[in-house]
Amino acid sequence: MTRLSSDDFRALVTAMASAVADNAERLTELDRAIGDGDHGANMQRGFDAVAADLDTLAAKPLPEALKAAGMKLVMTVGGASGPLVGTFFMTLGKELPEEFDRAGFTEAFSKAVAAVAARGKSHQGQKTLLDVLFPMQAALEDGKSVGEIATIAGQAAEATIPILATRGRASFLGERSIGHMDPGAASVALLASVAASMLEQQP
Amino acid sequence: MTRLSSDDFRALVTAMASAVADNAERLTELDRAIGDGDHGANMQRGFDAVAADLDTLAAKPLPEALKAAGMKLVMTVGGASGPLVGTFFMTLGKELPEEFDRAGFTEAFSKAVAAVAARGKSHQGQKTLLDVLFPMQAALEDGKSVGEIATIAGQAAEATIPILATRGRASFLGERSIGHMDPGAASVALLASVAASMLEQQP
Amino acid sequence: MNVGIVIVSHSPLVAEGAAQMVRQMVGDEVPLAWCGGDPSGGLGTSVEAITNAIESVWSEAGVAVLVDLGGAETNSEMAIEFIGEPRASRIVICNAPIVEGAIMAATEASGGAALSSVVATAEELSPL
Amino acid sequence: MNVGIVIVSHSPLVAEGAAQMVRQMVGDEVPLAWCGGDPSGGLGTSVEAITNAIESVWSEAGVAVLVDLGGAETNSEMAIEFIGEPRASRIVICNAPIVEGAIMAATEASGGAALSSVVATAEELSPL
Ligand SMILES: Nc1ncnc2c1ncn2[C@@H]1O[C@H](COP(=O)(O)OP(=O)(O)O)[C@@H](O)[C@H]1O
Ligand SMILES: Nc1ncnc2c1ncn2[C@@H]1O[C@H](COP(=O)(O)OP(=O)(O)O)[C@@H](O)[C@H]1O
Ligand SMILES: [Mg+2]
Ligand SMILES: [Mg+2]
Ligand SMILES: [Mg+2]
Ligand SMILES: [Mg+2]
Repeated sequence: MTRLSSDDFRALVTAMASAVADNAERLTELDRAIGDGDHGANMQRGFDAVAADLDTLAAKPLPEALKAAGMKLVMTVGGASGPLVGTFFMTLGKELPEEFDRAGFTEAFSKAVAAVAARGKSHQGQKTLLDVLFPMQAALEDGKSVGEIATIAGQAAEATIPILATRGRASFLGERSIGHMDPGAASVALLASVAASMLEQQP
Repeated sequence: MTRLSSDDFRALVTAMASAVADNAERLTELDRAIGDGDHGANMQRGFDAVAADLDTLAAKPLPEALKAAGMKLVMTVGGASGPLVGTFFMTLGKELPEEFDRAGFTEAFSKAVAAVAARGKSHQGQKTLLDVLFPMQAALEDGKSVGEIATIAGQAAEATIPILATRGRASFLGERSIGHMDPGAASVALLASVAASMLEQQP
Repeated sequence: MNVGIVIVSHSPLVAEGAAQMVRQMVGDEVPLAWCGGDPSGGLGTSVEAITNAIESVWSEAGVAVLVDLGGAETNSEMAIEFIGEPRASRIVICNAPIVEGAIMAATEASGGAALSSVVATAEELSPL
Repeated sequence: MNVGIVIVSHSPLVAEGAAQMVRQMVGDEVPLAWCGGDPSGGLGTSVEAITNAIESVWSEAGVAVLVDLGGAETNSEMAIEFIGEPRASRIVICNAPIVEGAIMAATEASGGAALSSVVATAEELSPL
């Protein structure tokens, strides 16, 4: 059984927020190519808001903390990615018991991915962040290690490059969306790698 | 044969502009009921602009003067009525010889009405200014007197009250457009009555 | 009480301008609110602003919401979920162009029409 | 040279806001102009302003014009007639929603598409 302490939660959110800030320009650049060039700024606004609220959040039990963090993202990101990434964390919080084993986590993760797909009215293969979330879910179900899952997430983000976008703004570009990495996919892969390095350090 | 002198043209335009100004509030009120409440202001802006240019206009031969006046209306009215009323005068100028008899005027008038219908992609019975222009054309063709034609125009404007609008903004209201006079029809009837009183005073 | 109208654009200018056009057509007969811009004022939408806009025009007859691009729609869906039942099921996002749809919806609403026909009128709009 | 885009709204705010959304999507790759407001600044359109807007983005590839309500369309038709041939037949008023249509048209234009496919892309838009 795992139990993410309040300090773990703090460290995780802090690491995610600083990774997003460090990569904001790259994420925005990706969005400039096939969107409206604000994805990095959107994500940074959202994670900065979560980080700013950390004292309040970390005082809650993990499920509540995750829900509140997701809600904060929904309220602050401002782009299409806000309700999607926010819904992911909100659902994870709703589904995750305070103490969980791998099976419990995998189940909560799957429900969170399904909620994101429902929120976006989208599915795998449309050049969106779901093209990273679904492979991560499969890797979890396959019993892959935390490090392997992060690697798979990175590869899945790369694999969005040749996809023709059929959802979100990139779909406006038709064929011209091919050849660029989806910014939302890049964000999710980034968050996965942050989570992985944290969890790998755990005993 | 009739020949409208430069002074006649001046007097006609001046009388039209002041009639429009005097009736602007009434026209706007009609438009408030089934449109956006600017028709009087639109027409007034247009006729004020024509009147302001009167020295230049009156120096031209009648056909050119009419064309220029129509053009001015197109450029200044700002509402859907601008290109319609403007096209009427522009076409009249294009079709009317410097000297004309009743048959010549009737022909030019008919062409002007047809041009308005083409410009508005509209026809009689849709609760627009065409519901006054077409009856005026018929009265001209029937050999009615100038005074009779003005009366017919006034009656035609009244007759737009029960019509269901199917063109212009009033059509947005569906059934609720019934029971109100069309503002553009009221304007045309007003201009007809001004023209009639002028022409009746002619020898 | 007439159906309320909410205009949600990525651009505050579009939302405000569309609201002015609506007001010019229907006067004060329809509860009307608009919002636009992300939480830091750039182009985007804000769930909080949408929630406030909907609540400010709340009518027992319901509320029709007009949105522009995808993010505005998803954020409006979130706002409606947060508002929750029993009001949520009387708030409908129209599948209609934002400016033209707002004017048609408001015109219909000003006649006292039910939410379903307000929405249908906006959605009927073939592209123009 | 890419197809130019002109946005003609009754409201200067709508026109400007839509132009900002277009710029955010396509950067400077597309000649873009907007106008809105009647000759005295109220809600309406001005043939002169439309003519100037079209001329300011004139491109040999043509110009796609997005309009909102009836008067904007008729006034744009007048402006195109005044501009006259040979340019007039390469200026097309799209039968599309003003905001959504402008973004779709500009996105297509930014890829170097021909006028006909820029217009078709805007017009394809089912309501939303
Ligand atoms: N309907 C959708 N389903 C899933 N993901 C989506 C959807 N729409 C957008 N996205 C994701 O959101 C990302 C864009 O986010 P962002 O730039 O913040 O929002 P916006 O497009 O509103 O500017 C895309 O790269 C894509 O991964
Ligand atoms: N397509 C059309 N065909 C003929 N007349 C029209 C058309 N559209 C509008 N009108 C006329 O224009 C009048 C409204 O003019 P106005 O209020 O100045 O313009 P707007 O509707 O743009 O505010 C209507 O009363 C109607 O007579
Ligand atoms: Mg973006
Ligand atoms: Mg955006
Ligand atoms: Mg009007
Ligand atoms: Mg008007």
